[in-house]
Amino acid sequence: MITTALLFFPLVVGLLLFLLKGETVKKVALGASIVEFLLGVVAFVNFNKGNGLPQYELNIPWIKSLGINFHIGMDGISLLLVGLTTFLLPLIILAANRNSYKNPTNLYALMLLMQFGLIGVFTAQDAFLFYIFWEVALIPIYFIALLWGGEQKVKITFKFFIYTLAGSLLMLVGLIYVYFQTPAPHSFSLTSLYELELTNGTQSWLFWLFFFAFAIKMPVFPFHSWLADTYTDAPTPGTMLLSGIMSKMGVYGAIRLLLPIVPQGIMEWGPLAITLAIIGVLYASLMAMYQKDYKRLIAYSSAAHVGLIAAGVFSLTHNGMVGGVIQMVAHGISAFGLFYVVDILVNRTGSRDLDKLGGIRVVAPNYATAFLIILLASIALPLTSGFVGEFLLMAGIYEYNSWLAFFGGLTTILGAVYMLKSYQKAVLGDKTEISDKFHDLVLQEKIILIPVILAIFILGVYPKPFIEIAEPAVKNLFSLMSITIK
Amino acid sequence: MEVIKAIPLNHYILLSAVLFAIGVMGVLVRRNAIIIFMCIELMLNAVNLLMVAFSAHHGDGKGQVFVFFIMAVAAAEVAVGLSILIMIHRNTETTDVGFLNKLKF
Amino acid sequence: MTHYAFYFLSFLAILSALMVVFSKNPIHSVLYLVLTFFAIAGHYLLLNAQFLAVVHIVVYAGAIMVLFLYVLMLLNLNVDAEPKNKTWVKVAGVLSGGMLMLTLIATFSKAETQALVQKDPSIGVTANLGKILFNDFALPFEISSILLLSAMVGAIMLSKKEAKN
Amino acid sequence: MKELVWLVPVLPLIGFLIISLGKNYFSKSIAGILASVAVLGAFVISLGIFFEMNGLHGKAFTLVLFDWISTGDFKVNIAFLVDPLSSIMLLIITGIGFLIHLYSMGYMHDDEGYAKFFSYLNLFVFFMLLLVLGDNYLLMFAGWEGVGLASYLLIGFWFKNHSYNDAAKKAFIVNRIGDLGFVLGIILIYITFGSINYATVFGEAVNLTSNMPVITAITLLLFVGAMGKSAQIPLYTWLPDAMAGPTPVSALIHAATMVTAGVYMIARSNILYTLAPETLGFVAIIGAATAVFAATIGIFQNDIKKVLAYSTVSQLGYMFLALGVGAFTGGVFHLMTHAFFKALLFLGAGSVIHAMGGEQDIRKMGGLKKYIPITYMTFLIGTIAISGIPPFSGFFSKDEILAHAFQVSPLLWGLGVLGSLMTTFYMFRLFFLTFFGTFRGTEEQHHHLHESPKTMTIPLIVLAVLAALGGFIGVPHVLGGNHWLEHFLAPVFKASEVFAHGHKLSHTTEYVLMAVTVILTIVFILFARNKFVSKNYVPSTDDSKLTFIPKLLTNKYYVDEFYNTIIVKPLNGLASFTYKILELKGINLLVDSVGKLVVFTSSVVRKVQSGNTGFYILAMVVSIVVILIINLFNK
Amino acid sequence: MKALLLVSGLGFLGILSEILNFKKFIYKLSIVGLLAAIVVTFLEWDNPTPAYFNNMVYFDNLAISFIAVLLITGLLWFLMAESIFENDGLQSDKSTLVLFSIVGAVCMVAYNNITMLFIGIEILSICMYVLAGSKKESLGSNESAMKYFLMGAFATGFLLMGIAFIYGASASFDVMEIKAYMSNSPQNIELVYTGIILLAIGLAFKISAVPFHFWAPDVYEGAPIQVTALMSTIVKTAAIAAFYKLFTVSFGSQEIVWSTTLSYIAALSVLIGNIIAVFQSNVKRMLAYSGISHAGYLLLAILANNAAGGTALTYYTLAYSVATIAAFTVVANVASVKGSSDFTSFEGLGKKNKLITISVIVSMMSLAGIPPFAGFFGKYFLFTSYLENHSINLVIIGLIGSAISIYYYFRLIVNLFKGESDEVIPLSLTSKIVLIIAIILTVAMGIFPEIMNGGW
Repeated sequence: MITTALLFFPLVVGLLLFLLKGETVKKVALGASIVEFLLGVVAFVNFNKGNGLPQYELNIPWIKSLGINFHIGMDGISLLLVGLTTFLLPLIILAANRNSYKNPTNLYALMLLMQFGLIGVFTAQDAFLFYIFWEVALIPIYFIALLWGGEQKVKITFKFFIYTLAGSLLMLVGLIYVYFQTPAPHSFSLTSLYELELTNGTQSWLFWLFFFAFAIKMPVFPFHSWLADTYTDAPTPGTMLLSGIMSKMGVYGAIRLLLPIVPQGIMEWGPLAITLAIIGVLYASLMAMYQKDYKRLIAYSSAAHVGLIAAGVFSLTHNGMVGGVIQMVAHGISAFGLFYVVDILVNRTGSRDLDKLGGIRVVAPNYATAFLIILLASIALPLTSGFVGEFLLMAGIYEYNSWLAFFGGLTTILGAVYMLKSYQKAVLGDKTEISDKFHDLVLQEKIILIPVILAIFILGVYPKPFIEIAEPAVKNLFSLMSITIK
Repeated sequence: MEVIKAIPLNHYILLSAVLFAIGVMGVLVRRNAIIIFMCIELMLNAVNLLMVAFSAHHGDGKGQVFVFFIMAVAAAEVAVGLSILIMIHRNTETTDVGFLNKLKF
Repeated sequence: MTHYAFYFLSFLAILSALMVVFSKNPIHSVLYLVLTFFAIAGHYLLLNAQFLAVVHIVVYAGAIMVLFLYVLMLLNLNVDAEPKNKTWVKVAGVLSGGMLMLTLIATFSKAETQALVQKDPSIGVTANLGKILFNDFALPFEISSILLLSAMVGAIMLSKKEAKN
Repeated sequence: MKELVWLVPVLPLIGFLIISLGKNYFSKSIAGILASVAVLGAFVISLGIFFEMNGLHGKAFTLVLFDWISTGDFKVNIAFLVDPLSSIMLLIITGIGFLIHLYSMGYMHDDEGYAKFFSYLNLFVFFMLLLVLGDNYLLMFAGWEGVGLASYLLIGFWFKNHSYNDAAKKAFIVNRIGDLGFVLGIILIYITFGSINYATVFGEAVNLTSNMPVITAITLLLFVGAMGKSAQIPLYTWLPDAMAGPTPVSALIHAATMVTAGVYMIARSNILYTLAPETLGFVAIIGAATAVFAATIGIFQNDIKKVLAYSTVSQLGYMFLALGVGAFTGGVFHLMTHAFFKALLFLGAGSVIHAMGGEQDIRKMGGLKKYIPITYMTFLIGTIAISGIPPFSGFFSKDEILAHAFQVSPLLWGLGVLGSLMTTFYMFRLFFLTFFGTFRGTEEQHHHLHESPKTMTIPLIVLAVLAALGGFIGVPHVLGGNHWLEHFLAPVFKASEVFAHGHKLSHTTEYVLMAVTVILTIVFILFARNKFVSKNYVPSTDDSKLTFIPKLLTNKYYVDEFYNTIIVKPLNGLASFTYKILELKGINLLVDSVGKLVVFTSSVVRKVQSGNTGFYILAMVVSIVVILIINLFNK
Repeated sequence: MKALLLVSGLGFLGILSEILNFKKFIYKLSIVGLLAAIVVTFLEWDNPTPAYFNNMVYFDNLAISFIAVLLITGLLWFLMAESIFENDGLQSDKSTLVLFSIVGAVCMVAYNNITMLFIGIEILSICMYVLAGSKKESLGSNESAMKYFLMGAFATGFLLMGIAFIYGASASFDVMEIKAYMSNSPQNIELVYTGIILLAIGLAFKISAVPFHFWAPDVYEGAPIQVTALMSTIVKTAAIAAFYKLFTVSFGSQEIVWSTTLSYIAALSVLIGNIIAVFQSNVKRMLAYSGISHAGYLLLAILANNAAGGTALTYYTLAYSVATIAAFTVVANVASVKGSSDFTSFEGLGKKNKLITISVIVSMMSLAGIPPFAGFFGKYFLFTSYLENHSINLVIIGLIGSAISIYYYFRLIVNLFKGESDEVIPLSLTSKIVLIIAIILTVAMGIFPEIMNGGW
């Protein structure tokens, strides 16, 4: 029941928003997202932590003739990501408030629709439904990036859309194939797909069909070329949605579909996948080092982090998986935070160019502090949100292969290099012309940043509740995989 | 008329095939729309002949009835085709098919 | 005798068909086409389709070809004013037409070697045809009216001169 | 009292939170007092714990607060371990920390970031306490990185100056390099032992045999972490730069406490290291090399803080030498005495700088003895202590190290002595150049010269006392002492005793060694006095006149430049290559060209649609023929 | 059956209106009549005696669904095409022709005898030839009519040749009898083979599948926009329905004969249609090429050779028709203001024209096959029906085509948001109705894809 409410509430409000005009839109959108967050909290509180199976289920037939059900529900992993979505959206909406976007009605409506799609992806328990939501989530973000993007928006969003869609089409092929492998009457329900016993050869190529879709979405090297442009060019709310939540869809998809359906394929190709992920981590880190555009820098750093998550998940170790799930949440929060502080920067100074910024801490100490905290979370300082997940990920990867862990770990060094360098260039230093335009955080910005910072520390110091939620689901996942691994 | 026995059905098929192919050839080599129409008529007639031959072969009247419909269609087509031709001629003073190449790519 | 008739008519049909294609003057083409139609009508007669043969002459030679002639006259196309196709187009046309012919011939050369036997010589009789047409094929017959009607409406619509305003 | 151990880190944390969140709401002097009181409170509790621990004869005590990260078989608590080692570390951190807080109240009095400074100091103390109190490696690592952060913040305290920021950044990044090793080491411990709790790990380690590759790997990885944090070759370069921070910071973080975290960590993991003699050898070599190497650089430095910084690196090298030769107690002992005298020296240097109005170049000082007598006296004590003249504290600790080194290898001992002599030389060079001779600064500075306020001198005096007398807690048996410290720490190092082998030195040898060292030291002091006081030599400010070796040393062996050439520049080049060539010209182009290919194909293929009906029909006929032919053959 | 009669009657009324001078009402009359026909059609659902006139026509549920699709499309078309029934002496002619073409289409859908199929095709074709040329003074329209006619008639020749061969082999025109003949290992194998192939070619021409597609882009571009809309919806729906019935019912047992050929035709259609569409600058022409690619997708249903293919086809044709009509409605309205249907005409319209924007987004996404719009499910059903007993290769080509198609469909969407323009395109009431209905249908079909899956 609560899943249904969580799923459809943003849709309904989002559609209603199209009918509204003016200032009320912002208030309604914000109110709705807060209500949604409270729903998320309710789901969180009532969740049965001992159980790794989906809870709060709704299962009604949808397309009977093809064995497709409207089946939604949440296990621990879903719940955490849904929680992340509901947590971030009010903040994103609030963050968007300050910028005066033209046609705000549409923007807010699209954001809520985006939330609908994302929650759909995270709660779908039917593979077909999953695919539908997977695409549905793509549409609003495409339009957000297209309508409110920067100068190159048309080209960039186009590439983004086609690239990700091409990937998901491959996933569709894979899904249809496995659908036909289920015993008649065929079914798309995840449970029946999990029970499949596919031959090794089949799993071997099926792996790629799924992997491409998820690899592009995450993105994993070398499928990342859409990322930086899109992140940079999209309006900040869009970028936040993309990096904060949407980049998790790929990993989530891998966890939900790839691992349990083609475990043997992972056995075969996992080494390659994990190597690609690690290469991507280093590659993105290196590129981030070179960037002068702050948004682009964060975009690449985000890719590096997600790459590490992917590597952890593909390591098929308990720690890697749990770490991946926790890190998804943590990275979502810190990525949002980073893009937000940069947005403040751009908003006040009109520039994202690191060479032109500087001296901001002189006039805005609170801002600088908040920035630093979020930045530290992003480079995984212990006791902040980034550390718990990253350590578990590293542990998982190490269990898989120590060299990969070493190379993946280099990102913690490189991350510190580019993050601190950029922080120094943008925020530290003596007063400049740029900093004269700057003033310290205002109330609204504080309202956004305080929850983020609190979340960073809660996740860093007391991640137990979150781990407890994720763990049974992860265990369940492994048990599913061992059923299928012969 | 027992004598007709001597002619294999095959020959009818080949005859219509040849006539049909000649019609096709005509459509291909000529540029005058009217001649092309005529060649198409020729193709239809090849079909008619084949139909009648099969009809006779099967001892079944349906084939011949079908030929009636083909004739009706042919008549209708010719009427429409020629009126299109007239319309075009009125606008362009030509019946050259090669002239009609403004819509392309 | 019919034997010879068949081959003669076939020869005539093919020859005049070729002349339709290769005559330079459209009028000549029309006349050769009429000749072809007569040859085909002869075949119909050989196949015991007398009624059809008559209708064929009436419709094709009588109506359709007259219409062609009429349009030729109307548009004053009786002279050879057709622009020549490029040679390669002609060659290509002839070649592909020939290929089509060869393919069909190759397909059927071994197909039905048995002789054509008229199981029921009376099917071509008007009465029999009428029975089939108005029993089994009543609906197509009626629907044909729509075909002709729409052709009529269309022909009128296209060829009528607009009142210039 | 020990149940209150949680208060020890929490008090500074509270101090940090109150000051950082509320600094706009109360006057800045309150911030200083609050911070100092927080650390004082921690110190008082630490004292209580220490005495309790002393009474318990080393029985360890663990206070579990809550689950931190626990998933699957990986379980880590936020839990504090109180044992002799940590209790003594607590004392050093909170005690010296408090003195430095006190000192800072004077030193930083006029700084606009006064409150901020104290909040950072408190934050540092919190993390440092976390580091030593954690009952597992991960919590140690949390503190480890936390102190790195505090160090970053404090080095870059004057953030308007970009060279300071660079130094801060450098410190953090170099530390991160070490930290990667540390993290991997922790993970390997977890994989090997199934836990990263000290109790479990050490408990199981006792049953292992020596020389297992995995243990060697673990210890090496951990040592990489120590290299970074404790500024050993090759990761020492950040520490001299870290002097950019305010002087109390240098005293607290970059001399007394944080940089010794590596020593603490190895001492804590002594059992693992004992099991890996190869690593120990490596640690000893690195330590000795660092000790000598840094000392050579120290001889030619003219910045008062830089000299002390290199001396710190060098002294840290001693500590690692100690650990490497298995003298864990000696390492900790030296850690402690070094904390006293180096803090003293730094604070003294701070006092000098304070007096000189910010001037740090010793070539522009001279003759300060009469202007700032307290500083002079205390600085003298510190200098003597570091030089290892008995009975000052440095003598005992250094002697213990050298004795153990000799046990393992006379060569190591030789290196140790060489370093020690150089230390003596440059410390007295510093001392003489600063306090003797004539004043070489500007007139304005001359007018300004004044002794520091009480808040600054009291810590100096206290530390001077400690530096002078601190060595008596570890008087060796050979000198008739009973080495209280060794007994106190014995429970921590007990397990590794089992594996320690090697013969005890005879008393005669020890006496000889001591005598040789002390005599040589005094010779060097006299040499320095001769050169800098009698001959009044002042190093030239013109670097171009230097001959090869002094030039090399003045420029710190060009190590920074070397790293710049072989690491920083190639890395930046690689980044630029990755982005400009691989990404933009490679992957991006590849992906885009798929799209372009489609568009291009489209532009070509569409030409087929020529608009010519004849061609269309021809194409159709050809297609039909092809289809028919294919079917003809397919039948 | 009643719908067939009703629409024929409406057509006659059209002619009468010319004579009896009630031209003004014929437009509204046609709409009401079509509505009635839709109702009547649905009343015939689950017809216990589907065969009429000695098995000439057969109104089973599949046929009825297709007729419903045709009539709904026709109705929407009438609403969108209001402008061509204004200020023109030809409105009765046009309405007659359109209604008759629907009659032809219905014959093509409901035939049970190849005669009916042939006549239906011809009625539809002849009406289309004329309608394509109905903008008499426009050279484009002339050229379009001429090309369509020439090639259409030419293709009819092949179609007839095919029919003749099939008749020659089976001695029957009845779909069921041919089926019976085909399933009992037919003699005269050459006749059967060639007949089937030629029929396939003739019908492939009608649905404009590659390589028999050449007429489509030129004709679509030259014809009046409204007529293009009609051609790309009704003609395609009727032809593919006829194609499906003939090949799965009559020739279903001879799959081996036609499956390879049709597979290649389908694959080529998808690829070439999509690829050429990428480079188009005119929206009409782009939609023509997109129509070619959709012909390729539609062929999958025939290749599936099962009942699910039929179901999928009804769904797909409705989804496709509705989206296409919506697209053409927008194109027609924009072109009437801007004077051209080039992509550039659409620039900047996204700002002030909400309905147009939403329609374009929804229809293009539906055509591109992006969930949750109807087009996605259409494709999905086609693919699954095909995959039930075939390998995945063709589906992969289809998906590649889909990916390419996004490029040009989205180009239109993107164009709406390019540049700054405050221009407002006025929409007539009927256009608005069409667009709203189309949007609702497209979304509703996506959310409830089962609505088309009544059991038959």
